[in-house]
Amino acid sequence: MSRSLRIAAAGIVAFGTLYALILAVLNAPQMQVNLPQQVALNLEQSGIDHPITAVLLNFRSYDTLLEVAVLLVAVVTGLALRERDALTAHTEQARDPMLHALTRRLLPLLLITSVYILWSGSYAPGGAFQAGALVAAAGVIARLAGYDIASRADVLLRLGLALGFILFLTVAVSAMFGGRPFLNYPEGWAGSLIFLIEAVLTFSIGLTLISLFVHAPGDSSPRGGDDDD
Amino acid sequence: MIVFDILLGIGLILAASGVFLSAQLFRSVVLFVVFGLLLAITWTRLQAPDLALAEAAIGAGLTGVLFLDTLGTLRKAKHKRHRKKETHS
Amino acid sequence: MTPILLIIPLAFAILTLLLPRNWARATIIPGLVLQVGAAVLLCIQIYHDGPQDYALGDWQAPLGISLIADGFSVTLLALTSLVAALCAVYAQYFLTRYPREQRYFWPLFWFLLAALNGIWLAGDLFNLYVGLELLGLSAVGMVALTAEKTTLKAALDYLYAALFGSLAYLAGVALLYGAYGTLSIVQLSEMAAANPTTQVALGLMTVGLLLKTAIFPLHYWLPPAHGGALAPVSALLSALVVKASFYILALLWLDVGALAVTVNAAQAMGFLGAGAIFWGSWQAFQTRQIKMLVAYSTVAQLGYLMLLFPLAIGVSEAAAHLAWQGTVLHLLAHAFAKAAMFLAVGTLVLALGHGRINDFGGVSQRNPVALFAFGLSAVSLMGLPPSGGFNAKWLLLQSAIASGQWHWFVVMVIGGLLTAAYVFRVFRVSFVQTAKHDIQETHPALQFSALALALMAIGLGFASEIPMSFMNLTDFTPSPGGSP
Amino acid sequence: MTIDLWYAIVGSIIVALSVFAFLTSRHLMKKLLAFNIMGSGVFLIMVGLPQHQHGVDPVPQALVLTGIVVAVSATALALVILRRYVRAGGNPAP
Amino acid sequence: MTTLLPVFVLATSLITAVLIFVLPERHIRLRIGLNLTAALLKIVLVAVMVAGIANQVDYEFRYELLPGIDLILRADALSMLFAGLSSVLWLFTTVYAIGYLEGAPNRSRFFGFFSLCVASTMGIALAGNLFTFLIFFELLTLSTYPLVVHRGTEESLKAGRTYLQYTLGGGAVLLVGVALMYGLVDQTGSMTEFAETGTLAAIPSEQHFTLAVIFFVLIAGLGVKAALVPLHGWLPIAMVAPAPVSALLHAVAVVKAGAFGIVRVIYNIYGVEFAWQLGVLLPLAILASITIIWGSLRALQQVEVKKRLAYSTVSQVSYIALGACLFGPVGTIGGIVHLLHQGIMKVTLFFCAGNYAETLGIHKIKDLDGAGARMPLTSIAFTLGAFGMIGVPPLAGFISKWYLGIGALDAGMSWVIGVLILSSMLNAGYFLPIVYRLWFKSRREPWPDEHIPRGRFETHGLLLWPTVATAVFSLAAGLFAAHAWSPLSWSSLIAFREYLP
Repeated sequence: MSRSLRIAAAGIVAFGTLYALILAVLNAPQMQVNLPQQVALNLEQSGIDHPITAVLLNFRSYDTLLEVAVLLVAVVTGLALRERDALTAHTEQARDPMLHALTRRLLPLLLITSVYILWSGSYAPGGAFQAGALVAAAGVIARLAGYDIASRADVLLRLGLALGFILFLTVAVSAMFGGRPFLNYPEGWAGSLIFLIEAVLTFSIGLTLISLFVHAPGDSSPRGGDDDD
Repeated sequence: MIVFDILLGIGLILAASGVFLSAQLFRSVVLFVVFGLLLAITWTRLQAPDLALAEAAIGAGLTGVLFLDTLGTLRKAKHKRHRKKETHS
Repeated sequence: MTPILLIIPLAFAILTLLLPRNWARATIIPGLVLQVGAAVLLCIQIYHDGPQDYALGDWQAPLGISLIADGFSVTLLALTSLVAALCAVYAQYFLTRYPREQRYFWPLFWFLLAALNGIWLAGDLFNLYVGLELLGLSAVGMVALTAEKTTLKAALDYLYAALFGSLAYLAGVALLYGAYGTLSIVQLSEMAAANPTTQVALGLMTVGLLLKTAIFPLHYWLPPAHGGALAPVSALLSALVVKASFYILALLWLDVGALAVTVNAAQAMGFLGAGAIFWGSWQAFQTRQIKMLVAYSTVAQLGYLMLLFPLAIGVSEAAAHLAWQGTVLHLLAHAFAKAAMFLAVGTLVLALGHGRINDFGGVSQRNPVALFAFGLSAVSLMGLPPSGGFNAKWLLLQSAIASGQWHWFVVMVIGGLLTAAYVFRVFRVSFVQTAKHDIQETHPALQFSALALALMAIGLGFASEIPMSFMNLTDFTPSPGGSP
Repeated sequence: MTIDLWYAIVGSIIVALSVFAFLTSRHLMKKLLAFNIMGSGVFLIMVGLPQHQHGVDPVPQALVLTGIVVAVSATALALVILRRYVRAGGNPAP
Repeated sequence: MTTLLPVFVLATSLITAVLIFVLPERHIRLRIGLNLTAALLKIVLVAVMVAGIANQVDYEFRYELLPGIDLILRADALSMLFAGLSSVLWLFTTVYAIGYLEGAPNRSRFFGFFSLCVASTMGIALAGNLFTFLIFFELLTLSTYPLVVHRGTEESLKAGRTYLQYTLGGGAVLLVGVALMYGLVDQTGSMTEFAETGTLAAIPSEQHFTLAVIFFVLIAGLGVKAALVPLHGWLPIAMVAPAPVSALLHAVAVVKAGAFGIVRVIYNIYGVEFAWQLGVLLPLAILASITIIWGSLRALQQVEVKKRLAYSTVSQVSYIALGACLFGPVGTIGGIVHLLHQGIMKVTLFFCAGNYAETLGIHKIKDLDGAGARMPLTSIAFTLGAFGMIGVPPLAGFISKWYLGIGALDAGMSWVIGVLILSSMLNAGYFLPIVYRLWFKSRREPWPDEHIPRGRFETHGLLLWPTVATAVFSLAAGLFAAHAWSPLSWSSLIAFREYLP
């Protein structure tokens, strides 16, 4: 297809999308279900004060479980596509002494912030994903500064990646042994269990994002660990 | 504050267009990060601080870094290909 | 009972990820047995007690997420576990030549299974989105495993199509939530009315899902991905993964949005299907590589699924019922037959060391079982009796007659002949006696797992009663007609 | 018009723009950027449209949070494959 | 027992097929034993059922395949005629094939598909409704393709492609016809069962046009296999197959399946009386007559033995269709009995052609000079078959033609007599020169390619005895036509039951 034809076709599609979306947005009928109200009514029972965390880790925790699985799938594929013989260009300790020095001060700060965000998630904005992202940011900066983490000890790495998911799944399944439905939390334990899950998830998510960054193929990637255990 | 919202919305649209229209990938990525930051502000306007936090950390921050890092790899690969071509010719 | 089918694959995904290689291998068979057993138990339970609603975490539907196990979904669950089990047996022997890929194949395999089971059971539109993403990413991961240049490109194209498709789907979900305030499928199917928002939402979701199902003309990504992946991966993708997005599509058109879809739109879907049948068959007829032939065959066969919409929307209840039954049978028969075909072809390619159809001479002496499996699955694909494919085609033809839609009748009859045209290319060459190359022996398990799947496709011709009796337990009966 | 509806419309425009960009750009990275921005547009609609009707709604916000994480996983995966593809000699802008 | 007997008949060859596929190539004796045991067992089972049918026992097996649509295997008088023919000829052809393929590669595959082919033929014979018939009809296509391309040469692959184009196309047309029948006429599935007098007469007259259209769609589908002109193109080309395949394909399985289907549709679906009223029989009779003449004319032009026989088949099979179109019991008897007579005679002729080719390397008619002296038994068999085809009394072919002629007069279609006479003259025109060459010309140059030297017999015993046996059968069918168990008596029984109100 010639380029101008392609642009014309894309333009038509885009205008169609725009028209349809605007039409749909402006003509949305009056909602018949008021979900936020139901969230508010059940908030107390969920064991979490912050409604979004309650939705994420209690009301719709199944979504979150699968979402963590999505992260795991991404990182498993990332690990599978590591290059094992590409010797790293990363031989020098830290290319930039400035960065190195900065990192030493920034890292603890980032980690502390992430812990705070994680903890605040139970009553205010924040939670595992944001905290995990901060952990990842810390990891990425450390990596750029030349600290080599998450590239050795493959078993441990994989365990770390999966730890959050394992804990989540275990808690979810253990409910069934007590005769309660999958993904239910025991009475009165919801808050603390959710916090525990979030804490471990933060670690795993952070590690996942770091691994995806560190093990990405390319010149800057370190030597991959062995696939063999 | 309605003016601010209109400006913010237009800013979002402009940033997005910038990402697409820019000829250089590097500039696209930078504009993408800018777009993410604007979006983070938008989320606070929509009373979604969680999303603002997540967008800033993940959407703009982490994704941006991933893109930048990849850009570096692509450049190196390109150089290498060019060099190969030169030695061959 | 219901969530067991999610827990098993998720747990085994973790096990195979963490355990040392030999241990991980040892867990496969027990996992498959558990999985098939659980699926069968659930089938029996549904058969006795009727459709079930499972509120996850004890939160009822609009607030929480519920799993819905009805006749259709348990049929698909059983199909998934059967096909996956045989593909896994095959993969165990096939992957001995790919030690590196094997390490990561198994976790991805189990995640893929979890995603499929999750989609069949989902009772929530957003949950379907997450399921689709899990499915798409694990499928892409499996395609990319061999890390060759061509497969990586195929994986990228596949990934982009999958991502774009699920975003379009998500946009539809956003609109539907904005219009009705709920994500529960049960609630939405009661509320959704024919208004612009619903129709735009359905349109967006349909485009996204058509892209993910690789319906002509959005099929461009499928042949390289399915044709380039490892044989067991191709089998899983063609047999099961594309069906997931079709399942959601059927759910949207015939259940959630039944009141908002129009007969014209349904006819348009049928034309896409007809295009898929003709174009896919033509490409399969042209290609030189056997795996590409099978992949294009998938493109063509998916077209038949699209005929559900014109045959079931805006027609009499009897005709719609026939169309439904025919489509479900076709889905099942195609899943068995196509998995068998990819596995058989994988074995042949392994034995010959190449996939050029014209150099297939002599293969019938050294790999008769694999060739026979290919033949049996081809019988079902062509819609020749006795096979599941024939029964499906028969029901669809009867539905077309009952609603007087002769154009679809013609399309189906011609489609069968086109299938024969490309399938017999392979047979033709396989009767040539002289082999141009060395032909290696292959492990019997490779040949026989393909044969088992092919026999299932044939056997479905005699056991169509079983899926049909389950279909009668499905919650959503076809609506007698959309708005004009 | 509430600001929620305004942002939903902005989201629609952004989605349309990204569709255009996704279809026209040849570079695989640019397509990926378009995917991310399109996601953001969808998220804006997802939060804006219901909040326009009944005020702050934690459910779509939670959904969007999930969506953001899924998007970043997908992006990371795409970049990994892309980088490996380029390393194998592939052209990122076919 | 009465329900399962039809299944057993089918299973004897189906299970044999599976076992042969599983059996490794090198177990030759075991395979031969298996083949012969199964063939004999099948004859015994069929004989039991024939006796039962004569005593009005019902053999029926039903299995619901789809809601409202059953797989029915049922034995009635007509099906036993076809089943009896197939099972007897299977035995002879198997023996012949064992001799013919001695030492050839891929025998396991050959005999596997051979058995499958017979199983499909049995299924066609025993099919109790149109749907079941369709299933086995398609199965027959699939199981014969590997036999046609068995040799794997470029020529046979090409022939296989042509064969498929015709038969799969025909199958698709038949599918359309059957689907229309079920969808438009018969939603309950009871009218498409093969009832003894047909059940469609009860359909209101506004649907009669539809019925006529469906009739011709069905005939078009069946006509490909029955080699009705202009759908006969595959048959001469398929001659590249090994001789036993040609014998079985042409004498029994494929063409007869088509002819048998036409008989079924006319007698057991529409009912001959109703079909006559619809006015669909006359066009079919004309088409059959054209085929008879055209096939004979083309046979005259052929120089290869097998090709000439193939066109002869095109011509002869249409006698069956012609007989089915003649309204009246005598014509029916003529058509039905020819189903059997032509089968025995044509299989004899093909065996002979195979013997000449295998023993002396003769493919062309001109090389047959003096073969009668070298291979007397084969040549006698050939002569008997040829005279039978021409219709020389008291051979089997004469009986068929006699009844067809009387039937034509009964039905008031006296022009058919002219067709019969013309065709007989043409038959004589292409068979007599061969007979003349065999016996009255002497040989000067050596045989083209003598594989099997003269030993105790003129050729390999496994090739000779089946030939002699079928020749004796075709003689006996004519000589003892009045006997209670002769094909003629059996056909009279069928016709009697058909015309009984």
